[in-house]
Amino acid sequence: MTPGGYFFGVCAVVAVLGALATISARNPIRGAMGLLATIVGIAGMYVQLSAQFLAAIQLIVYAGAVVVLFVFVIMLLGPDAHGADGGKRPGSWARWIAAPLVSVLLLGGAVLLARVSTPQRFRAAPPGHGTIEAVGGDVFGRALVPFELSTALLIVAAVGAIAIARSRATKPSERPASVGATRRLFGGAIHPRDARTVDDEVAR
Amino acid sequence: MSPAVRAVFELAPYLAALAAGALLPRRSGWAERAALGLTAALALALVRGLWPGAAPAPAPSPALEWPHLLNVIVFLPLVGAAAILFLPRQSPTLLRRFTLGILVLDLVASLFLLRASPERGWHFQFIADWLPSFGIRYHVAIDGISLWLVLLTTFTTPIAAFVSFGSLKTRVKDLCFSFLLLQGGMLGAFVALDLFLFYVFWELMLVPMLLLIGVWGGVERIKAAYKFFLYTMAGSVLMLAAILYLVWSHREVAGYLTFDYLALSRLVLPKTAAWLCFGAFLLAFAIKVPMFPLHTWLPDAHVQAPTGGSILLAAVLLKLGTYGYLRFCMGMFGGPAWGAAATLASVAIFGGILYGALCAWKQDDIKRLVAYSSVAHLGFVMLGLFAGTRAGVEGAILVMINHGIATGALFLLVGVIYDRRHTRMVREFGGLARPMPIYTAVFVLVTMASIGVPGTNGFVGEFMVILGTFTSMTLGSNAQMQGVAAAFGVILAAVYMLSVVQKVFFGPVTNPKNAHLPDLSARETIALAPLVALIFVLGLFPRILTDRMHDSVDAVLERYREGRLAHQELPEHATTARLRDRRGGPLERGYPKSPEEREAEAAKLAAATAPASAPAAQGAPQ
Amino acid sequence: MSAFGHVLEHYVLVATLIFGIGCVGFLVRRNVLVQLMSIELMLNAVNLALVAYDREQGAGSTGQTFAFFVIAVAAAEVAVGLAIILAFYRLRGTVDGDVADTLRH
Amino acid sequence: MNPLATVFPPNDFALLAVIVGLPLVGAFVNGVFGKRLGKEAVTLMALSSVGLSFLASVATFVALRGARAAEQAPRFVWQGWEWMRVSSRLDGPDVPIAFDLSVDPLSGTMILVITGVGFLIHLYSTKYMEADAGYHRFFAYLNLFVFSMLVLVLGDSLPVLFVGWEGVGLCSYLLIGFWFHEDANAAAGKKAFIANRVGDFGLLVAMGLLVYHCGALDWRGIDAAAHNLLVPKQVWPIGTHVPLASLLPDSAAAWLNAPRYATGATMVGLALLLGAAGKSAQIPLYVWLPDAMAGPTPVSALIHAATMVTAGVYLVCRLSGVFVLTPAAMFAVAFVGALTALFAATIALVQNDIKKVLAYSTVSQLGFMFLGAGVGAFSAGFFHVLTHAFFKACLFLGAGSVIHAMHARIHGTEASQDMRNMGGLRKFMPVTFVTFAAAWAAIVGFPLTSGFFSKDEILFKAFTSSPQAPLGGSMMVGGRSVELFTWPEWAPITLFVMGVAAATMTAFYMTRLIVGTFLGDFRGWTVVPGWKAAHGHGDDAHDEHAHDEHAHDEPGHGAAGREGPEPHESPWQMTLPLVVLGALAVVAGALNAHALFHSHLLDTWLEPVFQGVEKAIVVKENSKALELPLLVPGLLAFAAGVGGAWWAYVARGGEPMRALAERVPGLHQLVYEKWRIDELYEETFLGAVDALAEFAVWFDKWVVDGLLAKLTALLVAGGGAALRLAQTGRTHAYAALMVVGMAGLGWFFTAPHAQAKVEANHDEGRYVVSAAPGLGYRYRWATAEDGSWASDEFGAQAKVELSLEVGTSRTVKLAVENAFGRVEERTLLLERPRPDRSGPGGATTIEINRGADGRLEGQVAPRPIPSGAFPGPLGSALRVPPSFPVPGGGMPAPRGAAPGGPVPAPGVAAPSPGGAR
Repeated sequence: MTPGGYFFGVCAVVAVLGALATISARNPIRGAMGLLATIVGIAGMYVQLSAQFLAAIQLIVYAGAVVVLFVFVIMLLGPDAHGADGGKRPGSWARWIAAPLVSVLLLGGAVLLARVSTPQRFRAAPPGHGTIEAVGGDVFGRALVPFELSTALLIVAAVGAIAIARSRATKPSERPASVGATRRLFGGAIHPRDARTVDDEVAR
Repeated sequence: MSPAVRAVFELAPYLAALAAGALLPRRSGWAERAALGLTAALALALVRGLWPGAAPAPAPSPALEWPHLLNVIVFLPLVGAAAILFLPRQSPTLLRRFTLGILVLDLVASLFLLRASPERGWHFQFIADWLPSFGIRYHVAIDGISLWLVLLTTFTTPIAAFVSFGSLKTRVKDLCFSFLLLQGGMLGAFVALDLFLFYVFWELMLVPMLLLIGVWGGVERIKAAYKFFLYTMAGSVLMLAAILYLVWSHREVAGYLTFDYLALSRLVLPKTAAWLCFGAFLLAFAIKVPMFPLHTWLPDAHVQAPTGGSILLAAVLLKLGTYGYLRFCMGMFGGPAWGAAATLASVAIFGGILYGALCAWKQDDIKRLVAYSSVAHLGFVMLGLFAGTRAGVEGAILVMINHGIATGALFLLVGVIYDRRHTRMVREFGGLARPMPIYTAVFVLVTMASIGVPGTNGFVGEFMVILGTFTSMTLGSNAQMQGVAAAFGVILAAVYMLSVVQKVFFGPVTNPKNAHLPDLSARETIALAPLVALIFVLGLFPRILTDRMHDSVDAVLERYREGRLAHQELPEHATTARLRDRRGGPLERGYPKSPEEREAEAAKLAAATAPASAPAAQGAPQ
Repeated sequence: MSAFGHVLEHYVLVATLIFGIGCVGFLVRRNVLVQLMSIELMLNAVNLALVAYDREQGAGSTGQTFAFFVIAVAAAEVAVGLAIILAFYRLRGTVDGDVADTLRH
Repeated sequence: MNPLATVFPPNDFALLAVIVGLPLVGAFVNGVFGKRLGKEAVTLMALSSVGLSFLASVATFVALRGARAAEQAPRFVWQGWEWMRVSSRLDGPDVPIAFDLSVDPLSGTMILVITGVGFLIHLYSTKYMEADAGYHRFFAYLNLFVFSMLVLVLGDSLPVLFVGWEGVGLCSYLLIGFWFHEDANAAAGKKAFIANRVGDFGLLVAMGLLVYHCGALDWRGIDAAAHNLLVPKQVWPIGTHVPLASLLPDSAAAWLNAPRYATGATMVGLALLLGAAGKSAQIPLYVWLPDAMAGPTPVSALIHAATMVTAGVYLVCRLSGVFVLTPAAMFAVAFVGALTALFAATIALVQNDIKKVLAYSTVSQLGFMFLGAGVGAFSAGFFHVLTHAFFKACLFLGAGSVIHAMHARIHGTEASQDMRNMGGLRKFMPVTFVTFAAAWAAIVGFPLTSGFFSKDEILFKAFTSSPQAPLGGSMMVGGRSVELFTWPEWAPITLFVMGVAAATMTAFYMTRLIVGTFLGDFRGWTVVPGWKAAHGHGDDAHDEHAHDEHAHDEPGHGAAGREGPEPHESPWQMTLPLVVLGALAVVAGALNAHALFHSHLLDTWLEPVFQGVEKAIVVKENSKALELPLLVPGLLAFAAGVGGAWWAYVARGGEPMRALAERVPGLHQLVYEKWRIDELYEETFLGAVDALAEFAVWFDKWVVDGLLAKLTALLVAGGGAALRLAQTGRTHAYAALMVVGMAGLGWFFTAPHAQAKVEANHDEGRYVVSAAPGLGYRYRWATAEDGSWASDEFGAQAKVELSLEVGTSRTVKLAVENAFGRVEERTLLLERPRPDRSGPGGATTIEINRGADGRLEGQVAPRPIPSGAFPGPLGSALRVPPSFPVPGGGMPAPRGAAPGGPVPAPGVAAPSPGGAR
């Protein structure tokens, strides 16, 4: 086994265990920590796949910002603010059908992959593949437009987050009363001006 | 004789008609007298103009027929409908005058259609590409048959509108809009020769009718409007599926997409496909006719519809079903139509004529009674079409037009007493002959037309249909039996009409409210006069209609026979559709060009005009 | 198994596994926060697959650019998601996903 | 040449249009402008129009005699306009139906009667209806009636006759229901119209059959094509056999299933009989005539005595050419006539209302006419029509003047017509009495009067002549001889006996009538000479309001209470017609007095109309000798009837009849209530139709509407409710559903799909079959002759090529295995058709034309169409192969060369063998 293999093994195990922890943890904080483990594991694999720039980005943006934000919100809501997960609720049938189905689906995909492709080693990566120059050139070269758009997206997301978090709840009763379409189409004089001209004999 | 004397001699009949019309109404009011006199003179002019024997109709070569006339007739009301939306809602009189103006203009324009020569072929034909990628073209034309149905529409709608303006006072703008849109939709459906265009107009008609019934109707108007809409929609959706299959098969066989009736009617589908498509078309038209099992929407729609809506629904909308069967079912599916003719004729007789009459007899609402009588009359029409003889088909078309006039007049008359008493229950009336003598006279006269007393127009059509059934080969061995059963319908017609006439008009005045009902008003008399005049004119001189119909009916019957032969010739297990040979001649004028032909033509055109620098003129209709 | 770690299929296999776990997590857990995290898991799994195939292709790094944008979008998505969860928590007092069924009426 | 012929040439005899036009103009003017013109103008208009029409008829009659004398065909025709065209059998030539009028000796006499008697009755009505508010309306209807009757008689074809036929029905509807404020009158009108309409149904069927068999509807055309009415057609059993016949004993079943044949002529004859019975009130459809007495009396006189009711006999005489071809129909006509004569006479014996007695007498006399026509003595039947018109009109008008007089004090319509309120009127109304007595003499058959001769003629002919089967009674039909109906021997004698019995009863009830009305003492009210209508009644203005029922108006004991003026004699306008008709009633016998004076005026006059018919009637050998002896039974009938009645009512004052009534009250009541035939009809026919209508309405509301509208609405609502359960509102549930969907999709991808394309080049016979690629697919082919697999495990070969000889075919098998190891197989049939030049059916239109580049092109390769087995939208039933076999098939490719189309279109499934045609 080559040293790369070992490294890949470790990262893979960390990532998978982290993912399992994320979804099975009772306490959301532990879930966030599981997420962090997965992200770090995947960052490791990036390095293995000679995608150094991405590994850095992954660690900085994902691990640094996203997981932190999660922890921040979890602490804001109080660590034990989990819903009553236990109780039987109508509609829970969906879960116990969907989950096995998903796993079967992915298993099928994996089997298909295994049967169809003939695995062979990576070829030698061209020099500078995955470095900041390559990816940067690509981002600011061909993918300039998506880049600008993503900046706009980020700004909108920020403003959106603020707007949602701050606004007061609207009471349901204020909703404008909607006149039934049938009543309006076939009902009496729909137009105020129309009522004025003639006696509204039909409007029963 | 000096020219002056000859002029006087020439004008004498019109002056006499004018005087008779003017003298007729007893009450004063010179406006009514003038109007009635004018109608009488106009009616006489129409009859003399159309008189078959008189001047031999000049056979205008196609060049003389202004190709855009049909576009004017169809799109004038549609454009008018659009224009109505911009007129102010508060001045109903302006709206009414504008609508009536457009409708009368349309009537005058449609009178020019009479210049078409009576021999077979498509007249006033106009073709323009609409969606070339799908082979859909704006292809309109008329022949002997659709000419009269267009005239029936343009003749009846102004009357219906004129009467409705008298009684419906709310939402006048929407009323005008609906009338104009309905007129445009109906005319378009009658003249369309491209199946897609036919389908568009077929659906367009439903919307204004839905409004007419839904907005100004009776108490349960919304339920009746929905029922009417859904019934027709269910049928037409099936028809659309059949159209698409036809177009697809045609493309498979001929290689190019076209929705044109001329091309698709050459298609001979394999056995099961032909029967299924025929079934789909038949269902769509049977709902519209309405034929026996699918007729229950008609009484509800009529009972809830306002007078104007009822007149149009009875006079024109039902005829689309029968016209559709004649043009599309018999035109495109000769084989299945021939095969199903005997059974369908029995359904038309026992389900339509006899069943309709029996139901009509027991109704206590006059409008429901007239609605069931429409089912009976249209049973005759369908019987005429199934009989497949020339007399049968011509009789069917005559019954279509005469039913339009007689039942239109009946609904108008029922509207008269509805406006006075706001009820249609027969038991509410009794002994109306005393307070309203003129109204009684007109009602009895129209009843005689509806029953089919010879001398009125009702008789001519039914007589030809019954004789057509007797000598029909399509109905095979039981033609005589069906002829006898159809003739029996004549008795039931007398039974239900006379029983309602007696309950409403004769006998002592039972209900005090009926004692002092005012007789016919000026508006109602003017609306009724042309219909009553036509009852007698068409009753005694049906040749006005049939002369221009002979050739076109022959053409349809020939195509029907060819379709049958081709269908029977097709080997049993054949799974491929085939195209019949093209016959050429006037009936194929305006046949859709396949793309190669079009390219070849464009190439030739370009070659011809290459030296001249002027841009290639847009070709005459492809 | 000398090529362990240097073969494309292994990476894709791991990515599938993580994606599966994320998907099951989203469907099974009722806690909205955990659902959001599961979505993050799925996104990361996709990124991994992208990068793995990019490595396989060798020339050009479109895969990685794509992954880069995915991360950017994921960040925006988390921000808005958490804001929604905050508002939802204030409105309903819980983070249980099943309470939010006003869509039904 | 007489002057008329010059003015009106025979083939364009416009005088007929004048005869018909005048009453129409009169009707229109009176109807529309009557109210404003006032009574005098209306009277003038009505009388002048019918009078001038009468003069024109006389002129026509003279012209006819002139033509007859000058050996020309006595037939004038006036061509109106072409009405419509009807198609004949087997898409034969069109049958034109035109509004043509024609007159010949038969209709010539009829128009004389119609306009003559019509004029007299118009004159009579001017006085009778004087006090009526609807005066102008009455004369409008009367004129319209005369117009319709003239059209009926003068029509040159059956449809024109039908116009008159229904026109007359319409006018009788309007006239019977003239006083429509009474519900009974309107109901009687409706009943008359519907009964006539049942008859019209018969006529319509007859016209249909005539068009089918003879392909013509005008008299000449029918006579010319009458021979093909003799084709017998199996009428019974309708289907192949009578259902449930097997339950009966086999002899009955055999009899039931035995095929029975009827000739076209019989069917037309029976339909015409139904029509005639409807109009002339014979057995099945006579019920409307007695109720029609609700109309004014002149109406009854004109319509229900003289003209309309004889239309049926006119129709039978006019179509005698058709009737003689079918002894069965003639037998029916004769027997219906005889039965009606007898049956109606029995009812007339006990009626008290004088108009009802006369009504049933009319039905009975019509029975005699039908009897005459039925046995083939058409001219005798027609002779009775003439004489009956005169004496029955006179009787009705006499009754009218009596009723008019009774209205002085008794206003109830029933009471004023009841015999028990009359009696002894001969003293007060001498003229009416004398004319009534003249008509009475004629109807009872007083020797030398017109009734005596005409009735006797019919009885004589009934005994001696009977129609004989045209083709000897049997015909070959499909190799089997079929016997047709022939007259039984017992027929003549029974008809004769029934006739004599009816004649006796006629004599009896007519004498009862005249005695009850005119002889004895007056029972109406105590006559006070110079009685002034002091209290309240005023002069009995005869408008319809004053029909209030006075307690003492009941019949029988009228005399006790009231006094009243002397019943006055009617004014001259009413008595003049009575005198004329009375005279005619007596004198008319001279026209055809066979027995005593051997004058055959009418026979010779009608000879051209019926000469074709004589030879079909067989006459007993010794008929010449029997002429005088057969007079005796007629005389005996007259004597017995009159003597009996005289004895019963005058000598014994009606005592024996009352005693008889007490002895059999049930029978008396039954006969008095017209054998309760109306109730029978009510229960059977009308009841059945009514029940059917009720069922139809229920069926329509609940079953048809129920199924189509309500049920579908229910289904849709139920479906909606069920689906609503799935909407839980929680995102999890939706996500779960989405996953289930994806799983389904996944399953689809795990299954392999063996699709294949064939590029067929029929000319060189090269076929390339290529399989559709798929993820991880591996293929296995079997192209060998014996169908064995080329290799036993799956390889990567996706395309295979083979070549075929002309006319041979090969099945190719393809198996596909995908990544999950699942396998799907597919077989394809490749066939190379023989290049087929002939192409069955129409030759393929292959135009040889010079293409753009000058090359000669015979055929055009069809456009390349994207192929691939297309499952077709409607499943396998409609599986249409994606492409079309290469030329040689019958597809007439659109004209014009397809410049350089690529490789001819590939095809998958084999084209149908032997070219696509």
